[in-house]
This record gives sequence, C-alpha cells and structure tokens, in this order.
Amino acid sequence: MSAWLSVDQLGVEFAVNRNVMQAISDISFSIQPGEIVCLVGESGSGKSVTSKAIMRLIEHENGSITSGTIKLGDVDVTSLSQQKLRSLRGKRIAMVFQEPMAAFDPVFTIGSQIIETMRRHDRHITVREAEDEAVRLLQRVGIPEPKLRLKQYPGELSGGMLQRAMIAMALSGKPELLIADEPTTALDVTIQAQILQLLQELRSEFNMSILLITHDLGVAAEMADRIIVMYAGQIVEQSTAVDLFTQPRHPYTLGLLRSITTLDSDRAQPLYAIPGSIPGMNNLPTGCRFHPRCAYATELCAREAPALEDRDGRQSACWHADQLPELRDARVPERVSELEVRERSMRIEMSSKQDAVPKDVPLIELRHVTKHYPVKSSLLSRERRWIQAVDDVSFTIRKGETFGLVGESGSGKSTLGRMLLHLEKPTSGTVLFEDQDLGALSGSKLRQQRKNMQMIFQDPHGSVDPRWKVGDIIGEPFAVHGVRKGKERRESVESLLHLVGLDASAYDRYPHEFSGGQRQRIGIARAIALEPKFLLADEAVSALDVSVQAQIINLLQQLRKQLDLTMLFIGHGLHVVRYVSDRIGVMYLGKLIEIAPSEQLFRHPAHPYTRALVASIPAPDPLRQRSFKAIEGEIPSPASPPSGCRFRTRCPAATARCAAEEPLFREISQEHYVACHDPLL
Amino acid sequence: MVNAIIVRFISSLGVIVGSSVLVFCVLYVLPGDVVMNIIDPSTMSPEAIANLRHQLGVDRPFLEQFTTYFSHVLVGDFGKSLVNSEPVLPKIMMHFPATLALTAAASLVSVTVGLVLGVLSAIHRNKPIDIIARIVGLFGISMPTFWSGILLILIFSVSLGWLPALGSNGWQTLVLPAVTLGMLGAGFIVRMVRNAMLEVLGEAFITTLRAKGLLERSVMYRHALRNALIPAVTMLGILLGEMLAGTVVIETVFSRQGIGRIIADAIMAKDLPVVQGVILFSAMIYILVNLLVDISYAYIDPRVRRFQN
Amino acid sequence: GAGGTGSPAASPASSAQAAGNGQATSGGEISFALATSPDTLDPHRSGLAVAVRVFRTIYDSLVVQLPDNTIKPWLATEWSISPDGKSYTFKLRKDVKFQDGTPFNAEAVKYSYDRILDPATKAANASALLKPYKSSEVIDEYTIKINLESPSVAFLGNLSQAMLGIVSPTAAKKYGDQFGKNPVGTGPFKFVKWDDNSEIKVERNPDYNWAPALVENKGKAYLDAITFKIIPEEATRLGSVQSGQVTAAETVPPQNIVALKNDAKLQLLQVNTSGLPYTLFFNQSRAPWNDVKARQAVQSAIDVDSIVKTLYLGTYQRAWSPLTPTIFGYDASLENKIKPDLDKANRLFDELGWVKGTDGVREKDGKKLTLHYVDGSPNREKRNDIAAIIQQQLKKVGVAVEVEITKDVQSVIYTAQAYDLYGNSQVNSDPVALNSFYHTTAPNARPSLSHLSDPAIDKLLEQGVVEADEAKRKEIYKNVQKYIIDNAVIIPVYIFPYTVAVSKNVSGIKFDSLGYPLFNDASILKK
Amino acid sequence: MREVVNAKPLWRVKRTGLTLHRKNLNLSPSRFILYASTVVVVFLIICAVVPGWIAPYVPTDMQADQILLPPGGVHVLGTDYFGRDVFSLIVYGARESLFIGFASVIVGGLLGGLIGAYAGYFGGWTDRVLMRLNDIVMTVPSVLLALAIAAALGPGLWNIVLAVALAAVPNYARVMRGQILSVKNRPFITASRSIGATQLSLFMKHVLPNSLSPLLVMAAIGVGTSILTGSGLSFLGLGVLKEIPDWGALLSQGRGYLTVAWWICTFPGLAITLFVLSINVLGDELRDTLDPKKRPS
Ligand SMILES: Nc1ncnc2c1ncn2[C@@H]1O[C@H](COP(=O)(O)OP(=O)(O)OP(=O)(O)O)[C@@H](O)[C@H]1O
Ligand SMILES: Nc1ncnc2c1ncn2[C@@H]1O[C@H](COP(=O)(O)OP(=O)(O)OP(=O)(O)O)[C@@H](O)[C@H]1O
Ligand SMILES: [Mg+2]
Ligand SMILES: [Mg+2]
Repeated sequence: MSAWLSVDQLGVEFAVNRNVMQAISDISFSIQPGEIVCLVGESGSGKSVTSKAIMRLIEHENGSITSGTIKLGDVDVTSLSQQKLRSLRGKRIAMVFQEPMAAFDPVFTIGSQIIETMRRHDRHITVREAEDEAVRLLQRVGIPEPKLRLKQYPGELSGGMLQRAMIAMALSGKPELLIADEPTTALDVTIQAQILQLLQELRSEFNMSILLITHDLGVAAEMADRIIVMYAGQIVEQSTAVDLFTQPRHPYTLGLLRSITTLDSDRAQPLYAIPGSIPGMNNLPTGCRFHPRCAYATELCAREAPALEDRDGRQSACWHADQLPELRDARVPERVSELEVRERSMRIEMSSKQDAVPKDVPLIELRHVTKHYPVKSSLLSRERRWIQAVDDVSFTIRKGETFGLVGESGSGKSTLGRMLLHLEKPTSGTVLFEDQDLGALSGSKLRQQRKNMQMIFQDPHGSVDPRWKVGDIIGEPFAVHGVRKGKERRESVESLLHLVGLDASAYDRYPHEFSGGQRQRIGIARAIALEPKFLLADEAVSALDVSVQAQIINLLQQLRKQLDLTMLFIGHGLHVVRYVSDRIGVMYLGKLIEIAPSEQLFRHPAHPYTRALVASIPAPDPLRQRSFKAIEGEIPSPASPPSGCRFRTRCPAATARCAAEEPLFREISQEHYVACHDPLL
Repeated sequence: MVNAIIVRFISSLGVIVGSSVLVFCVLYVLPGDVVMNIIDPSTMSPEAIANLRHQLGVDRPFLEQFTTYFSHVLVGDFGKSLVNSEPVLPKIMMHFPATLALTAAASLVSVTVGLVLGVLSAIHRNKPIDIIARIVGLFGISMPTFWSGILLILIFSVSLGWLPALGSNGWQTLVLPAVTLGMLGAGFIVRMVRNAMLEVLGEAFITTLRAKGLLERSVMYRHALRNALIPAVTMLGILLGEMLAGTVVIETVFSRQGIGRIIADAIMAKDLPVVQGVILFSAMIYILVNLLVDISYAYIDPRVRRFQN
Repeated sequence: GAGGTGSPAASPASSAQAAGNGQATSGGEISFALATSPDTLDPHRSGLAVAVRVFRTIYDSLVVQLPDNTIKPWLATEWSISPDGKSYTFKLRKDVKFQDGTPFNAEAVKYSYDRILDPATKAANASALLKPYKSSEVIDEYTIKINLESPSVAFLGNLSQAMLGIVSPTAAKKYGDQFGKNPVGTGPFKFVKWDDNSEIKVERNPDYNWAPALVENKGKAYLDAITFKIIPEEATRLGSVQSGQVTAAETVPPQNIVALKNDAKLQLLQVNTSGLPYTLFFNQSRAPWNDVKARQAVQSAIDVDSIVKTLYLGTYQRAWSPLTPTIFGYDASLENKIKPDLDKANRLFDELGWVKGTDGVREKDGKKLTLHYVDGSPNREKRNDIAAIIQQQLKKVGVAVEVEITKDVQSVIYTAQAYDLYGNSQVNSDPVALNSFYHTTAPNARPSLSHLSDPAIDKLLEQGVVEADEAKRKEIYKNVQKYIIDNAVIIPVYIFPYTVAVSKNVSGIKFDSLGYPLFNDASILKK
Repeated sequence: MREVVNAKPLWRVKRTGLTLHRKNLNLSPSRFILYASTVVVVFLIICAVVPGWIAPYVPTDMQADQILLPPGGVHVLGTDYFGRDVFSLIVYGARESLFIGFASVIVGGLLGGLIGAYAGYFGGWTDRVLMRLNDIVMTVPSVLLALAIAAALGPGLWNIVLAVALAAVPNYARVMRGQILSVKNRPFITASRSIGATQLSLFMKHVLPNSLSPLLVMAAIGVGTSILTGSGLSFLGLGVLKEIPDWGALLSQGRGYLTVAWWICTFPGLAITLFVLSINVLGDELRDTLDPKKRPS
C-alpha cells in the first residue's frame, strides 16, 4: 500500500536575529491510510516544527524547508505553489492544536469559523448548507446543543468543548490526514480520555490517518499504531507501539520508558531518571546528540553521529542499538546504586533528624475552610456573584506524612494550598499549624511562622525573580529572617545548591540561563533553606518533561527523608501523586470528596468520581488497553455548583437523593473517608 | 444595561466636578488678574483699577469666588466672561461645532492614515515599507504642530494656492488643520496598530487560520486586523483628549474658531469663568466619549461580552 | 501699554496715491485681517487699539483732529469755550441718526459721556480720556454744554478719539452688558455680526452723510461691507493676504515689509503712530539708577541705532525724544545728539566706583551691577528682542541685565515696582500725555513709570495743560524734552509705524490722526 | 544523577551556533535607523553637556552686521535676525531643551511612578482615592493642564519643567499602577511572601524592579514629548526668554522669518523633530529589549 504521507530527509531552518538555526534535520517517515502515528519526545525536540513543516506553515514563522521532500499521495508539497498549497491545507490535511482557547479567533463565533473553512474549500456550498453541515459535525464530535454553540464565541466555551469544536472544524474538509499537536495536554484527564476516544472513533469512521503529537507516553501507548521518538531535532527511533514499549532500541526511549511513573511503580524505590536535560538547538553536542545523557555512551558516540538504520522493520539511530537489550540489564542498576551511596553520605552530613516521630500527631489541621471569590463584574453587569473555590473543607495532615491532593482543574487545590500557608485568608474556617490558629497571628508572628512552612511552585519560570541572581534567590529566606550573614550565607547557599544537585557556580548566574528542571531545583533550594517543617508542592513537576520530572521527584523524596518534611503534594498526574503520597485527598468543585491511603484509593476508589479519575489515566502499555468508557460531561461552573452532591451531574450512579441532599463526609473503612451517598465498595 | 450606563454616568459627574475644582484652584493662583487685559495700566489710576476689580468681583476671597461660581454652575449657569461679560455657555456652544468638526476630521485623518500605515507596517515587518511607514508615523509624533501647520500653510496655501490657510467654514478650510492635527494622532495609531497586529500575528489562532487554507488576505484583514482593532478602539478615547488639547495650538495657527482658541485666550487673560466653562465642557465630552468607547468596546469584543452572562 | 498705536498721521503717502489712481466705484466687500481679537465693540469699555480699528467704523465723534493737529467739526458743527476754559458749548448736526433709527441729539451726547462716568459701565481707558469732564447740560435738542473740573487744552483733541464716540442710548440701554456685542453708533458702517475669534462684519450705513473733513467722500461709503478677520498667527495672516484670501492685513512685521514691497499684487500702507514712542523708563527710585551718571552710562552704552536697524531692518524710525515727531511741540533738535560711546559709559561707571570683576560684571561694595529689565509678554513689535540685544550690549560695559518677561505687568511694574528698566509707549494726540509719566505723583498715588520728581519739570508740565498760546506752549515742551534726554530719564527707542498690506485693487484706505484706518473713501478698483 | 549535580554539562563548553553566524553583518534598514537614532541622540546629548566643544561661535554673540545670513560660508546654518550663529544656538540650545525634556520626565516620572506604585501595591482605599484623582486630572488634556500650570507659575525654566511634569503625572501613575498590579500576583512574588518577606522589602526588591521597564520606556519617549509640549508653550507665549533659548523658543521666535530666512526656524525645528524621532526609535527598541516575551529565557 502506498503511503498517504511520506516525509523524506526533511530539514528545517529558522532565521533568528539574522542567524539561521537548524530546528530539525533528516526527518523521514511515512503514514499509511487509516494509521495513527505518534510523535513523542521531550519539549523542544522538534515535534511541532515537523508537523508545521508538513503544511509548510513554518514559512510564516521565518522558517524554511532546506532539504528533503514531503509527499502527500503524489503531490510534492515542498514545491507546491502558494495557491495550490492553500487548497490543500484544511482540505486534505487538517490540524488540531494544543491550546484550544488560543487556536480560535476570539472575535468570531465558532460557527462562522467552521463555515468559513467549508466555504473556502467548496465554493458551491451555500451558507445555509454549511450551517447545517456544521451542526451535524458539532453533533458528531459530541457537543450538546450544537445550534446554540454555533452562535457562541470561543470565550464562552470550555476548553474541552473548544477542542471538540476544533476537531469538528478539522473534519469539515474531510481530510485524509489529521495532524493533532498535543490535542489533550491542556485538558483534564477526564476530558483527555473523551477526546482520545473521539479521535479513535473518527479514525475508523473516516479511515483518516492521524499524526498525533504528544509527550505523554501513556497517550501514545493507547493511541498509536506506530511511534516515532524525536530527540533534539532528529528521529532516534521508530517502530510499532508494541515493539517500542517492549523492546526499545534506543537508550533515550529506554530512559523515557523507565522515567514514567505507573500504577505499579515501587514507592520504596527512587524513580529512574535520565540525567541532564535536552540541549538547546544552538549548542548541540558533537556526535550523537544524546550521548552526554546516555548511560551507554562510548567514545564513538561522542565522535560520530549514528544514522537512523532500518532493522527488522524498525528504525533506530544508535551505535549500540543491537546490544541494548543486554546492556540494559547490566549497566543501569550499577549507576543507581552508585548514586545511593552518595545520597547516604550526604544524609549523614545533614542533621540526623531521623528519630522516629510519633505517628498521628497532626501538624496542620483545616476546619471548615471556605474560600469565595467575587466574580469580576464587567462594566455592564453589576450584580455580584461568587466563585466557591473551596467550600467547607476539613482534614488533617500529620507530622511526617506526604498528603496528596488531586482533582480536575479549577477544583480548588491551589486555593486550598494558599490558605494552608495563610498566603490568603479563608473566607471562613480556621487553619491550625501545630495547634496554632494562623488567622489569629499578628503580621510579624506570622512571618516568623513562615520559616516552618514553605512552598514550591508549578511554573519554574515564573516563580523566581528574573532580575535576581540565583544565589540571592536562594539566600533570600536568610536575608528576610536576618540569619546567616555574608560569607556564612554564601556557604549555606552553596551547600543548598549542592543538595539540590546544582553546581556552586550557579550562585552568580541568572535564572534565564537555566533549564526548567534546573530552575525548579532553585525553587526547591529556596524552599528548604530555612529547614521548614512543612512543604507545599503545588504541581511542582507538572510543567516538566518526564525525564526531568523523575529527577525532581527523586530529589523531593530524598529531601523529605533527610529533612523530615511534612508535605502537601498537589498534582495532576495521578501516578506521580500516588508514588509520592502516603494519603491522598480528592477534590471536586471546591469540595473534598474522598480521602484514603494512597494504595487504597487507587485500588478501591469509593467515590464514583475518584474511580472515573483513576480510569481516565492512559496506561503506558499498549498491551493493557482500556476497557472503561470515559466519564461524560464537564466540570460545572464553580459560581453556580449543582445542588446536593456536586458530582451528580456527571455521576453514572446519581439518584434523586444526590440532588436533594448533600452527602456527608464519612469514614467508610479505616482511614478511608468519602462524601457519597452510595460509595462503591 | 441602561442602569449600568446611568450609574457609570453619574459617577462620571463626580469626576467632572473634581476636575473643575482642580482647574479652579490652579487658575486661582494665576498672577495678575483680568483687569490687566481690559485696561491700559499706565493711564488709569489705582483707585479706578481697584474699582474695576471690585465690579468684576475678582478681589473677593478665594472661597467666596469659589462657592459663588459653583453654586451657579450647579444650576447650569456657567457665568459670564470677565472680559466682555458674555455668557459662557452659549459662547462654548457656539464654538464647539467648529472644534468638533476639526477633531472629527483630524480623527478621520489619524485613523485612516494610521490604519493603513500600521497594517502595511505589520504585514511587511522589517521590510522597506515597514520602515517607511514607521518613519512617517514617527514624524507625525515628532514635529511640533505649530511648525508643521505653518509649513503646510506656506506650501499649500501661499506657494501652491491650493487650499485656504484659515477660516472655519467649508471643508476646504478644514483640510490643512485636520491634516496637521491628524498626523499627530496617526503617529500614535501607526505604532499602536503595528504592535497590536504583530501581537495578534504571533497568536496561535493565526496558524489555525492558515492551516485551514485561508487566503493570506483574509488571514490578515478579516482576522488579524479585526483583533488588532479592538485595543485600538480604547486608544480613541485617549486620542480624543490629545486632539482636543491639540486644537489649542492648531486653532491659533489656522485662525479657526473653536473652544481651544477660547481657552488659550482665556487662560492668558485669566478669564476664570470662561476657562472653567471650557474645561468643564471638554471634561464632559471626554468622559462621554470614553463612556461610549467602553460601551462599544463591550460590544465589539466578545471576550468582554462574555462577562455579562 | 494696552493703549495701542495711532498718531496724527504723518500724511500717509501711499494711501493718498492709491486713492488718486482709480475711479471710486460703489459696491464690493473687503476683508481686513487683524492681529488680535477686539475685546468688545463698546467704545467706552474697550482699551485695545485693535478694537478701535473696528469700531472707528461704527461710531463718530463730536469733532475730528486733522493731521496738522487742528480740530474740525464732525457731529458738532461748531463750539465755543468759556474764558476760564472750564466749559464747552457744542452745536450739533441735526441730520444725524443712529443706525438703529434713534435720533442723534444733545441727550445722546450727554448719555454717552455720563455713561463713561457711570461705574456700572466698567469703562476703562475712556474714563481717563474724558478727564477732567464733570457734567453735561442739554441746552436745547441740538446744543449741549460740557463742564470740566479744570481747564484742559487737550480736551477737544480727546473728544475726537473713537473711545469717546457717541453711542445709541436706545441700544446701550437695551443691551446693557452686551452692548459690546451689539454696537450701534452713527458711523459709516453698521455692525452685522461677530463670530468670536473669527471675524467681525460691518456693512454700509446707507443713510450716512456726515463724514468729517478727514475724508473726501462725505456721503455713504463705497464698500458694501468690511469683514475684519482675526488672524493672530503672523505667518497665516501674511500668507492669506499674499494668497488673496483676505484683502488687507495689518501689522506686517519688518522682515516681511521688504518682500511685500516687491509683491506685484500688494501695496503697503504705513503710518507712524503719535504720542509717546516706545520708551525705556529707568526706575529712579532704585539705586544705582537714581544717579544720573549711571543712567547716562547706560544711555551711552546702548546702541539704539543698531537695535532699530537689526530688528526693524530700516522700516521703523528711531525715536530721539519722549514725544513722537508728529505731535505738537516735538523738539527735532534732539535728533542725532546721543551717540553710542562705550568709553564714556565705562568712564562714568568707573567714576561711580563700579569696578569690573573677573566675570566681566562690575561690582561695588561686594554688590554686582545688575539691571532688572522687565518687559511685557508676548514679543509685541519685537520688544523682547530689544531686551535681548540690550542685555548683550550692556554686558560689554559690565552691567548684568536680568530680563524678566511677564504678562503680569500690573503687579510687577505698578504694584511692586520691581524694575530698573521698563518699556512702554502710548498713543496720544497731545503732549499732555507726558504728565502721567514725568510729573511728580501725589504722595499716596501710584508713582509714575519714571519715578521722576523735579519741581521745575512739574511746573512746566502744569503750565503745558493750560497754556493757550501755541508758541509758549511749544517752548515749554521743548524744555521738558531736553531735560528728560539730558538727564537720561529715559531711553527712547522707536516710533511704531502701523503697517497694512493691501491688495492693489483696493484704494482709498486712510488713517486718522491716531493712525486708525478709515474706510469712507475705500473702494475696489474695477479692472 | 551524577551529571545533574554538575550543572555545567560538558557540551556546553562551546557556545557556538548563534554567535558564529554573525560574520555577514549587513546593515538592515531598521538597524540602520536604530544606529542613526543612537548617533543623533548621543550627539545632541554631547552638545548639551559640552556645547563649547562643538559650537564654532559664542551663541550670545550678536553681530549686527551679520544678520540673516543664509546657510553656508562661515555660518554653516546661517545667522538669525540678531546676527547669532544658528548652528551654535542649536548646539547650546540642546542643553536647555534636553534639560526641559529630562528634568520634567524625572520629576513627572518619579511623582507619577510613586503614586501609581503606591496605589497599585497597597490597593484598597488609597488606591481608589488616588485613581479617582488621577481620572480627574486625566480628563483635562495634558497640554491644557500644562498651559494652565505654566500660566499660573509664570515664566521660568523650572516652571515650564514643572508644568510639563505635573501634566504628565497621571499617565505615569496609570501605567505604573497597571504594571504593579500585573507583577504583584506573579508567582515569584507569592514565593517571596511565603518566605515571610515584609511588604516593604517585597515591594522594594521584587515588585518595583520588575515593574519599572514600561515606565522607563515611557520616560524615554516622554523626554521627547516634554520637549514638544515645552515648545508648544513657547508658541503660546509662555516660554522663557533667556540668553540662550531652547529649541522650542528658537523655533517659535524664528517662525515669523520663515518666508524671509527659512533657516532660522527650520534647523531648530529639525533638531526637535530629529531628537524626538530618535528618542522614540530608541524607546521602541528599549521596549523590545525589556519585553520579557522577547527576551531569551
Ligand atoms: N518560529 C520559530 N522560530 C525560531 N525557532 C523556533 C520556531 N519554532 C520553533 N523553534 C525552535 O525549534 C525547536 C523545536 O521546537 P518545537 O516547537 O518543534 O518543539 P516541540 O517538540 O513541539 O516542543 P513542545 O513539546 O514544547 O511543544 C525549539 O528549539 C524551538 O525553540
Ligand atoms: N484570586 C482569585 N480570584 C478569583 N477566582 C479565583 C482566584 N483564584 C482562584 N479562583 C477560582 O477558584 C477556582 C479554583 O481555583 P484553583 O486555582 O484553586 O484550582 P486548582 O484546582 O488549583 O486548578 P488547577 O489544576 O487548574 O491549578 C477556579 O474556578 C478559579 O477560577
Ligand atoms: Mg510543540
Ligand atoms: Mg492550581
């Protein structure tokens, strides 16, 4: 069968400040009709560039195709005239982008944007016909009340809805190839599951090829027929999904696979992490681009770049591809144990607070904590409305434990976290830290207390002052509390740098010189500088690539043990939360609906929502296909939550009672609390 | 909706009262008084001057002048000119149309020139057209208006004889002043539209539009420009303020009637009621226009409209 | 001062020629560009020369003063003066009526003059001109007797001024405060409309038949209408007369006179103003300028010729005396007597003990020799530029001149008297004008600009007001002028020529004794 | 994890890529304009600082026999109606004009910046009052306000500066407040707060430094605007008469000679225009460099 799309030796360059930068090179692959191919790789590896190059969209971003060909059927896209190219775009190839909110023109209605596309490619269709067709498409992608949606503006729809609409728009030209660039990354897991399911249905319905770009190996495992792994602008491996997951032929793929946390990850063991981070395109290493991070690298790797070679119907670009299965078992554990040794010695250097702390001593206690935000009233509406960001939440975090908090976006996790640290005053309710009401503390007393509670932020770029030197950022807690002056402070900061795995030379550099993972280390160093008792990690690893994620999680785990930290770990990735937490709380629309010990929660979720959440996670294992049907609907507006049980609108088991009566938060088995009238068990 | 506008309008009244109090205070400390502009001090005796000042009421203490003035304003009486006893409000009403015509024409020039140059500039970023458009725009901002006005008169009126140099009647008399004043605004709009366009062109949805196979023309004009115009609309309110102030100079250069001219003269003559009147009036116009801009903004930009529901 | 310009016309040569060339035809309109806006068209309330230029067309006076300073009938046909000089009896014309139909009679005259005295009118300069008027008596419908507080030789001349024009009592009463916007008089033109800051339009008074001896056309004017356009910006004003958008433009600046002279489409009319020339007054109450030597030093250091030539490019005449040449009693022998003499200036200062310091500024007893030069704003007739030049000229002899340009002349000059040198000029028809500048002032009154106080001069000035014998009076004023110059009380600078650029197809624009334009004879030439 | 500890990976030793390509440095038009603007501004600043080095004549020297000489010959840009050398006047006038420009920006920017910063940072009641006041002042167009203030204060260089500065205060305040508001809630501020930093030190060390760039850009461009406003005041008769006039005064005084001696006001006019234009170009460039979106991260 001839390939729909075949890309051969593709190279793309960008003009940056009158210099050129080679973004991708030697990219060759093909997609068959009806096939789903996944492009995976860490951020900056050139996935998006590749996808945009196929449609020659990079030409509008100072980019140009410098080598290779792209063929769609018999058509050579690289040499097409602009006019022919345009009639191809949206017609034979359609695209779906990562940020559905940003991918629609905000000032036109959804309908007009879909119709515009149709009429662009079919001059004979009337507006009426187009409208009907649009309604049909919206219906097909699962948008309720499609007629109404047609007249709405992008800002009036939720992210999930918009992504469906975007898919509908892409379908309007009946494309042969759909390119979806991280279509679910910005969405919640439950919605992600819905969208992925939709894509799969559409593929079989229209016999469409899909090029799916993702950095989530779970998604790839679930969706892909074939997987292409990219690293630093090149393809490093390509094979069928099953082969790739069972028998990776490139150390990078291997590393990625080992880095991901799964339901089965052993919580006692540190996670595997690929060291270092992906190089920038303007300072590439010689030879194999992966060799500085590779555990198997030899002198040959540093000298010469391996070509992408075909072997047994799969491709990989590694000098040691053949030996990899053997090497894999022999070399890696060695390195881990070597690290263990270092950690142990460090641990001795630090204080030895390891003495057993009595369990069950509460460090933080929340009592009926509520936070309501006024909805910003615009010029034309004056009545006040409130967002119930957190509503009547009570729980306890015990000394020494790690408490995990999960829930969909907007469920109030961050708000709860901020109130816990008293960075924000609760609307009502109290927060006790070591039996002390934080709300009752005076300004200076509270500042003193802050020494004991610190925070790590989600956005490694935003959470450090770009104008400060790294040393000053990490030393700021000392400065604020007037401890450790001058040389002593510098020494402390340097030892902190060492502790979080940064070189002491980082002291005099600025944050923008560091990668995301390194910046997150800076944030962590600052948080632990005063040896706090409590650490809040709000999505501390969500913005990072898998390989770096694993590094940071290991670091956190290690520090937690060394410093005897109590931690609240807020997270999106449920596996990660499971891996780090002792107990987990689940939030939905401002309410805490379930608390249970980690393993218990994942194995026996009592709340239908928790169960849905757990089931939505794509497993990074192509052999373990999901049987569960994704939970339907979307999270309602926190400004007007449903009566009774807030989850009832999406709950498959909802009864009349759920609407009338708010379920109590009660203990159903030991340490397992749930707010549901009919808990599953 | 209507209620909201009314509430907003009433709160604007507070601002207006505030601004007139401010101006009253600033002007009160002006040295000298209006008498100097009505008489020849060398021929009049001090008593006669004092007498005249008394009759005009400018020798009364600040608080008294202040309360008298505002109690009158409250009932819609803007008082009379100290120089020639003319009632202020009718005078303003009579002159405002000329100023309005000038500002409207100048805005037209600004918006047209600004839009065209701004869009060209953004589309042909860093190409010669961009450079030329930006430089032309910058010249508009950088030349003192009285100078460019005089130059225009010398060129188009005196040398070429194409257009009249002065007057307040007929569209021909409007051309030169409107161009002079409009170039100032055009400069701002060029910059504004260019930046907004570039920002919009960097947005993700532009890629979507191209990926849909739209013509470059409709990507630029139907989508990018429309998005870029939204922030430009907010500029209009501010621009109007600039334009109104610009009329002070322009109306003098081109000997046009208008409230800019009145206020310039009145400030020099310390004719407090007139200055007050004009400031009050233009503040009202300014606030009214900005209110309209805000309302229309809420209508044009669906992102704002969303908050209503 | 705000009194503006004007003078017994030194026979405005150009205007006469222009009138002679063409055949006066009736009809047509002209536009006349003014440099500033009149404040009001109520002659009694106004103080601005520019307003006079407009309302001279609307109002007539009882008498008229000819260029040779003689007084001739106008609205009054004849008059007699009582022997004590304190009462004047006028016989009035019987065929005159106001533009609103109100009959002109003795009542109207009495009303006009009494109106000036009435504080409610807020009369400005008019009340000063009317001095020493006391009261009027209506003898019969067309005879009026005016009583003065004290005799004044200048009184008749003052009556000829437009600011003492006769207003329609009906209209003045009807419009009250707003009369200035609705003026009604007996003049050759009647008011049509006034667009603020834009234009004032007057049209022919069809009944007019009582023009004074100053003009040839005794009947109604030839022009249908005149539009006075207000164009403050010099370039615009000249541009519009050059491009033909207006017929005439006043106050042509010197630098443009040369160019306009060569313009085939334009003629230049120029008339020197009369009264006091632009004069720099020393403030004699402030040291060291109370010393005649110091003042003379400055007098010798300032090169007035160079100033006038540089700034006015030969278009303005230099002034030599406290009076302008056309006025009664002018002493021509003062001309060319003062020469710039830096050595003399330096010597005089040296004698006074002012020694040059390292910075070139003279010092005495640790005090710098400074001269505080105050000038009004804006740069009318380039007066600020004069200050700038004098600053440089005096720097050469070691005087540091501080120039202060202020709009607030009232408080700086008249209230605080914080100046060493201050410039002013005045339009007047009689040398009595000198009194308010050089006579000792009453103990409580505001001092004169010169702060001069010399009993001998006081006596001469007082004699000048009442002396009826022309020869004696002339002698008196010669002595005064000589004294003032010899003692360097002032530095006279220039005589202002009122200059109008007029399209060549208009003829017959004339000027009265004070330099205000008259349009009775003006007409548009048919080609 | 060993390699991670060593934050400087081996392959970072050579920073090639971008820098190496700089060989063919052909001047694009926009670069050219940027450089030209820099040259203009730097030259005029030099004029302002050491006019004596550049001006061929003493600017106050009035040579009565050399008035109104056209450009060329010994007087490069001709002489004015006093017989002063126009070029020297412009060179010396730079000091006066730039003084007006910079001083008023410093005064207005400081005042407006402080007000805006205070209002934006502390919010609440003071914010509402200050911003209401700001609204009030903003309804009066700034040129009018400057006119009124200049008229009230009387002539004097500092008074012009003050008038221009005060009229600009509301704009600075508004921009500063907006910026503070946007910076105030950035995560790194919360981060510092969570450490226990006091309000004051948070403000001084984090909020302020990160809020300054729009104000700086505005101030840069404001230097030009102030000079223009100043010249407008000169035109309306509120300027200052000094031995060495500023450009606005030169332009406004010389405009009467435009048809007779065009050079008297044309060159000062060009000086103003060029300076304002250049400072705008530099301001735009500054905006681009300070814009975090365009900075390498
Ligand atoms: N318009 C552009 N101009 C210059 N460089 C670009 C441009 N677009 C992408 N790049 C560079 O090309 C490289 C690959 O970027 P690309 O967006 O393809 O990465 P990606 O794999 O999609 O990453 P992510 O997972 O973050 O989306 C990056 O180094 C990026 O900085
Ligand atoms: N400062 C604020 N003002 C108004 N509303 C707020 C504010 N902060 C949060 N909210 C609202 O409160 C709700 C909960 O927000 P929160 O950030 O706590 O959710 P979250 O669970 O952390 O979500 P995410 O996973 O996206 O971080 C949301 O609807 C949000 O819009
Ligand atoms: Mg991407
Ligand atoms: Mg959050």
